[in-house]
Amino acid sequence: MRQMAILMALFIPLITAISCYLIGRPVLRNWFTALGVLISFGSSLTVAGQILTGQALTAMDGWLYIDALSAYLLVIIALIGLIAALYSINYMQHEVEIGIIVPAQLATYYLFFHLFIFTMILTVMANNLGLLWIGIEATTLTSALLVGFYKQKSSLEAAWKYIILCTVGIAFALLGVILTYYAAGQIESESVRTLEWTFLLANKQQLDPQVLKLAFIFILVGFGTKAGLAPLHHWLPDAHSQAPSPVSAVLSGVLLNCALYGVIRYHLLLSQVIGSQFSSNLLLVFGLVSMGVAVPFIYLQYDLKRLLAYSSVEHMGIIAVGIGLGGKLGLYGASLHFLNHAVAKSLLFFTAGSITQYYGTRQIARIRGAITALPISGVLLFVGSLAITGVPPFNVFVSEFSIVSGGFAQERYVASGLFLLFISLIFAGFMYHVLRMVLGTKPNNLAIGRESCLSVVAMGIPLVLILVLGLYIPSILDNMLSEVLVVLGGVK
Amino acid sequence: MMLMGISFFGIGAVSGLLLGRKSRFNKGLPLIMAGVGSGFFLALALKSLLLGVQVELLLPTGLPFGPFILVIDKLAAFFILLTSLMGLLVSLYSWGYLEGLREKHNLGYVGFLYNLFLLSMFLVITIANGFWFLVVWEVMSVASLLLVLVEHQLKEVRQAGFIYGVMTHFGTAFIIVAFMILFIQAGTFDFSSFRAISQNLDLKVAGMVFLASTIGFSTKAGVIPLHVWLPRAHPAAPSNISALMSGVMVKTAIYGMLRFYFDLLPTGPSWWGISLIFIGIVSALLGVIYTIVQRDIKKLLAYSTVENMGILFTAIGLALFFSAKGLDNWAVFAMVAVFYHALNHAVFKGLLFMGAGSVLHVTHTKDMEKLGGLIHKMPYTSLFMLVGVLAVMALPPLNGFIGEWLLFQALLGLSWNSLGAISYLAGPILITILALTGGLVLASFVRMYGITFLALPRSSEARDAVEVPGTMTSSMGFCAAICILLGIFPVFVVRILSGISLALIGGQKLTSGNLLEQLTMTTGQIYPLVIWASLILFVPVIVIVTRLLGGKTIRRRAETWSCGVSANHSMEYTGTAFAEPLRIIFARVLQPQRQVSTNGSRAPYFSNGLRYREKVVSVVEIYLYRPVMSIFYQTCKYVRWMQTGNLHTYLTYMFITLVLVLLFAR
Amino acid sequence: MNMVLTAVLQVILLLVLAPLVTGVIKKVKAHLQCRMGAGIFQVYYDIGKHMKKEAVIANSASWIYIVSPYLVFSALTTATMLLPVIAEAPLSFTGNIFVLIYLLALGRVMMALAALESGSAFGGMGSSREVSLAALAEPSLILALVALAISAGSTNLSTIMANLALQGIGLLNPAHFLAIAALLIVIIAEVGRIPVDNPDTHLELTMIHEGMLLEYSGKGLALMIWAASIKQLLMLTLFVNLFLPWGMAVAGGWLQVLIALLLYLLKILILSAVLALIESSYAKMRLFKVPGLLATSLVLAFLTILSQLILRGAGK
Amino acid sequence: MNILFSLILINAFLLVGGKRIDYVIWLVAIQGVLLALISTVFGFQTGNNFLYAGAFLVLVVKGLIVPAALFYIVRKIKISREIDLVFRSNILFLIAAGLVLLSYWVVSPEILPSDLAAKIGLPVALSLLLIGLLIMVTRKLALSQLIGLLVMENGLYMAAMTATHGMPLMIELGVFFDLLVAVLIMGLFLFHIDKTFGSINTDKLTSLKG
Repeated sequence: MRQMAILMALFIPLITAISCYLIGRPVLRNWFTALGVLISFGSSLTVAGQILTGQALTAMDGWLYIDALSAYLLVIIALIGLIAALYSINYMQHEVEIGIIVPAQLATYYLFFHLFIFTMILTVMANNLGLLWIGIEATTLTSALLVGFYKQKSSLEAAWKYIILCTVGIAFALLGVILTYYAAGQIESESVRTLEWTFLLANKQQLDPQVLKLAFIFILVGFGTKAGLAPLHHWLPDAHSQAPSPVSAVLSGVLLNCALYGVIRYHLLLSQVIGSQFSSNLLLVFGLVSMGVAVPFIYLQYDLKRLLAYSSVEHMGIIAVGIGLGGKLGLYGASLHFLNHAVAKSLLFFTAGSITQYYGTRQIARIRGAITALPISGVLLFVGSLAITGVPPFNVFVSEFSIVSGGFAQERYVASGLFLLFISLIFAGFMYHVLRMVLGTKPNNLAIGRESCLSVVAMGIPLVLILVLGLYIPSILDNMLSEVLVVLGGVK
Repeated sequence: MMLMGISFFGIGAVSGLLLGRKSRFNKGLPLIMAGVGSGFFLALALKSLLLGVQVELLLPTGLPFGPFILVIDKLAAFFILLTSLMGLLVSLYSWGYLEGLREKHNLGYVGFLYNLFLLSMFLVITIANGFWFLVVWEVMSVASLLLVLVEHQLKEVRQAGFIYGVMTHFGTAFIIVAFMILFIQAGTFDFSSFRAISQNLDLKVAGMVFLASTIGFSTKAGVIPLHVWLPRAHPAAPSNISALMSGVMVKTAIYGMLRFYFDLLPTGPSWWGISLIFIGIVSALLGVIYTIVQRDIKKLLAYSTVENMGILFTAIGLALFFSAKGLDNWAVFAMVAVFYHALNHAVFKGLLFMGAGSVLHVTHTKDMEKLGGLIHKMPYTSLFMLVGVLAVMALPPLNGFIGEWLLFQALLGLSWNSLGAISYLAGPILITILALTGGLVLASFVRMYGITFLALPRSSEARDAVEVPGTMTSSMGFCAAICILLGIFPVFVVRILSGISLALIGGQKLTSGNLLEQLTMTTGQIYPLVIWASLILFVPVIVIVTRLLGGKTIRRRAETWSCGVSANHSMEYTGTAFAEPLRIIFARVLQPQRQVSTNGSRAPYFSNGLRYREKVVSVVEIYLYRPVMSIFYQTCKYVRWMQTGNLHTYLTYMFITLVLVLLFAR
Repeated sequence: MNMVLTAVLQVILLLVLAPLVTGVIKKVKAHLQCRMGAGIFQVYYDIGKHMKKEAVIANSASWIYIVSPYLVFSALTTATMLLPVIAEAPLSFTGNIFVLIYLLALGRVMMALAALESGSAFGGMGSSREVSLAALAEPSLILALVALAISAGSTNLSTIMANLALQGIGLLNPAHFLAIAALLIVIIAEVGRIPVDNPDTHLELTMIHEGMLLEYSGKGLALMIWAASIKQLLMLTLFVNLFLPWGMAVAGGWLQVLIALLLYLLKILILSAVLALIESSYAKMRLFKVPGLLATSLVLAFLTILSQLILRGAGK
Repeated sequence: MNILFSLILINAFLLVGGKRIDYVIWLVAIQGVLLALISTVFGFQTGNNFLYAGAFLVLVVKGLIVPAALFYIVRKIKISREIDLVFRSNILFLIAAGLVLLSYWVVSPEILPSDLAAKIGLPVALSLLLIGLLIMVTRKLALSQLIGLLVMENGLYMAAMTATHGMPLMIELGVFFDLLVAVLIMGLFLFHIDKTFGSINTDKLTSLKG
């Protein structure tokens, strides 16, 4: 049964992808898409439910290993995948209608979309660090094709930068993996098992600390590039702004989480071996730098989707800071922030998608009076940006507050102070742009538009989560988080 | 009971959202709910003030920062009283006022925000947990921000909203820091735990908390130099909201400060009080100086709010100073002044904003140069406005005077208690500055009232003005009545207030009832009732006397003699002209820049038209905010250059990063 | 009993006497300028004449215009009741220096509003200048009085004066003279006399107080003139009782009261002569020079407090 | 053994300075062959049979397929013979030398656990990696960035081989497959870029800023 759920959670997207590619009729394809994401979401929920009992699961004779952290991310991926798929049905249909793409391309779109989801799920489920690496590399390849989907100059450029930078990064990461293997080289075992997370944890005291340190550095730089930690983030705004909006949502909602997940795994391993001091500080520094770097780009931004992309850079930084600070509150905040950021950011990308599609431009300067032109999206864009900038009573505030209090509790005053400063500055920048876009009078040539019902549903789900999680954490999620904390820091 | 009140607001908010733009009840239902909710809270406040019971409510949440706990102690009760009072009156007022917004705006949405705003203010005052305080605090800010943005089609409104949002957010950041420092010490975010450790808190730490909280709350209170948002945002909002923002919302900042200084923190060193007094006195003076030159009535009122906040800060600082020096009964005295003035300001500033709103409602302009002669068209509004104006001028026998008087007496305490030469001199100096402030308030409000309501109308809108509906006038009437009552019977009020202050300051137990008598017997008395009596009684006496001396009075209406030509509004003294002497006297502060250009004239004295433009600049903005902003902007531009768009550069960054990290690690 | 009687009596006395003082000042001025001048009762005649005349009211004027003379008058009367003239004041228990000053302010506000009613430029100019200068005069007045209040340990006028009266000859210290100088300047500004304002002119460039009365006629004008003279006498009384308090009837007894009364009249006479002297020996200042003058008095008042501090230090 | 290492380093240096594109591709092919040789020798030394398979794979993929593919691309999109270096080559040589030193410093033998092959091999591998990155940084043509990437991968393979005597085959295959796909996808994009931009000079790909 458990195995079943796990395998379904993993392979349903793959099957959906292939079937979507093979099916010709658009309507049927849409149904398949919806069905597939729903099933995989359900199965991932069941998997998570089994995790709540406390012990980790393994499947496919140890290739897959699912503890609370992976299950948590798995749920997030499935959730975002679900709403993104729902959103893209109407969105891509509309793209066809306004003649940006030809109907034939839809098939490839859904193929890569579901493949993308599949690779991410593989990443978080992988037990073998090598497999983890492969998964992340695979996400790059599949998503690169989605980034370059429109085949315009800008999108090709973005895709090229994306693939080059991430592949280089991933190459470093591979060196990291190799070094890890090398560090474990002294341990007698059949070599396939050697890179397995469980195995490494089991006999951590035999790992060579110095080499592992080196390995972590390469992993950090490598996966960090993928996670968009500054100053390795430069592919991110391009890719996120050029991809179709649902894909952008998935990219910054969960892909970055997956990459960061890789870093975190190694961070945990290293802290098991040589204590968390070294890697925590590195994460903290990278996180703060990312937050700081995001500020000016958010201020002087001209492109709506790039704005959101930079805010993703900031939020990856926030999570990194949370992990780096450690402590109960810090880790709690970080792990909660995975979810919060994913939800809020996907909502934002959906609204941004509708608005850009409706206005026919991504230029902030050309978008005015969205609240009158496109009421639902306009309001949600405003709400979403309030949420993402950490304004109560929305969910992001909770996690950010938790991280800050963690920082103070650790007496990292400078870090916490910078954290607060950056957040406030970014709030100011966001307000500056969003107020101008949402409010005011709409351009005369635009009628008052309406979103299609599926898109509204896709926006509604994250909206509800944003509002609820801001004021109340349901007990089931609370248990989940406490399990995650056990994995992350051993604090109960 | 509290839950009932909250739920009423909730219903109001939701119903507002559901009814939306179209429904006929989208105005009424939310307002009724808000009114009822405020009523509930009013009852709670009175219950806790008069019967002295402490009300509590606790709601569970899954968050790790402690429960959502509401407590009404004496301090909270006072501010609830103030809020709920204005909540009721403004809800009544809004009934008429919102009609004017019906065709342009979505009243359901406004109603939703209105309920949310009021509720969040009540929660801010009652909440007893740091985290949840911040949550509801920000909800309050956001709700008010959205209300400010209701008329977002106007550019200056959007700008005001932006500045308000940013400023208040930075303020909140500081409040977060304050709570964080306490959290480190206490381990939880509950006020009770803060209270538990407050006495053995290290004074350095306490000082940090003091600084952080002061900066945070000053931003909301809008004292100089953190006031820049206030004169923009308050006028931008619909007038009923301006009344709430200026009358009540700024008071939540005062509440927060009192909560921190006298409840969560130990008795601090004297520099706390001194710094507050300094900020306060500066913003009182500068604030009023800016009121003098405003043409926009609501902007004038907003600046007067800055001034009154300054006075409140001074009083709080005084209380802090006294309690730092161990003079507890004097501290109580100063606290009474704080509470009294807070109450007064809430009432009369609410009244004034409602009046300005009524004028706006019928004439659709806030520019006093386009108004005038309204006293004939809107008798009730102008009567109540007159009361409000006299109250804000702190003239006897209205409530404003009592507060001012208490403050003066308390300030003299600086000299009467031998606290050393500096404070001996400080007392009179502060009193003088306050007196100057008072004089300027007098000038600027004579100008406001005279130009707006008296003489000839200066525009067709003013000429065709009509009286506003009864809901609006009646609520203004209530406010005016409260002003008068607070002016006549201060002793009773002061008893309650000194009770609160005692609960806050504690110290040596003197029975609250005769406290004021104790102090005033020795230091100066006042029986407003008698003054009222003589003021009122003398009028008929004088009438009779004059009648006896001069026989029956004959009055004849005639046109004002204006050198032969028929008098018209272009001959009136304008508001700008009225402010001219003071503008020149305070040129150093206001830095007026004037351009006078005559057109169509050969000789300078025979021009057939004269254009006079004059603008004053805000010194703070030019010398403090502009440079900071520009520096920040430049840095942003510089950093932005990093994203060259060239792949090689990015690879190089990766390269460098890797090398650096390797060096760091090795 | 007789205390109360004298109290009431002194109020009436003050009200009745007020125009006379104006007349006296006018007369002395006339003599100083080698003119015959009108009789000292001229002001009474004027008031009486105006009382009988019909009132012409501008079309734009409203009830404020009609009511304000009465309000101004009653405010001033109330103020006089707070002020010990020759003995304890009837309402001395109700009020202190702040009440007194703010009552005067109330009168001023009503007058300024009424002046704006007519819609003519003169009224506006008058009230604008009035409130602007008053805004600057008020601080000096308060500071001067506070200086005394501090040393008296109370803000009640009667307490202050009693305290001063008891000090007897010890009053003659630098602080006291500084305070005198300060208050003199303020009083000149308050009663609107040269060099601050010129009570005799109707030239729009110079007038302040007169500008506000320009549109008044009939009873209103009469009351306003009367009120003005009352205010003037009030100020002078304040001055003399604060700075030459000797001989005030602290305790009752007809004889004492009589002496006090005579002394009081004498002091007032001298003081009004002094005012006349100042008025005829100075020219009116430019409007924007006045703040400087008031600032001077402010500084003087502050020096008073400083020297009090020093003296207290010496005393200890 | 050491000879092969030094040869591969020299080859890498030539790559760094290499001007004409086809010449560079030849060098890549040679590097692949060298890598294959190393891995056979290594397998001979350690008697690890995986390594022969690895060697074969390398020979086929990196010695034949990839260069062929590159040549195909070059022929398909007629790359002008323009020099795509951003610096003069002698400067590049200096930098490359610096990188080699750096890598010897980073993974200097004394910090590594006792394993001769690794002690010699890892620095070389790391320097190959860095040099590959250097090539990517200092060349304009998108194609030569692909080449740089290939060099990096060779470095990785060497690291894997010397440090760990060949990774687990499963992983190995996965990695190979991934990299192959990566190269193919990049080639795909190269075509599209050439089609839309009329050149594969990456200096044209600078429209996305800020």
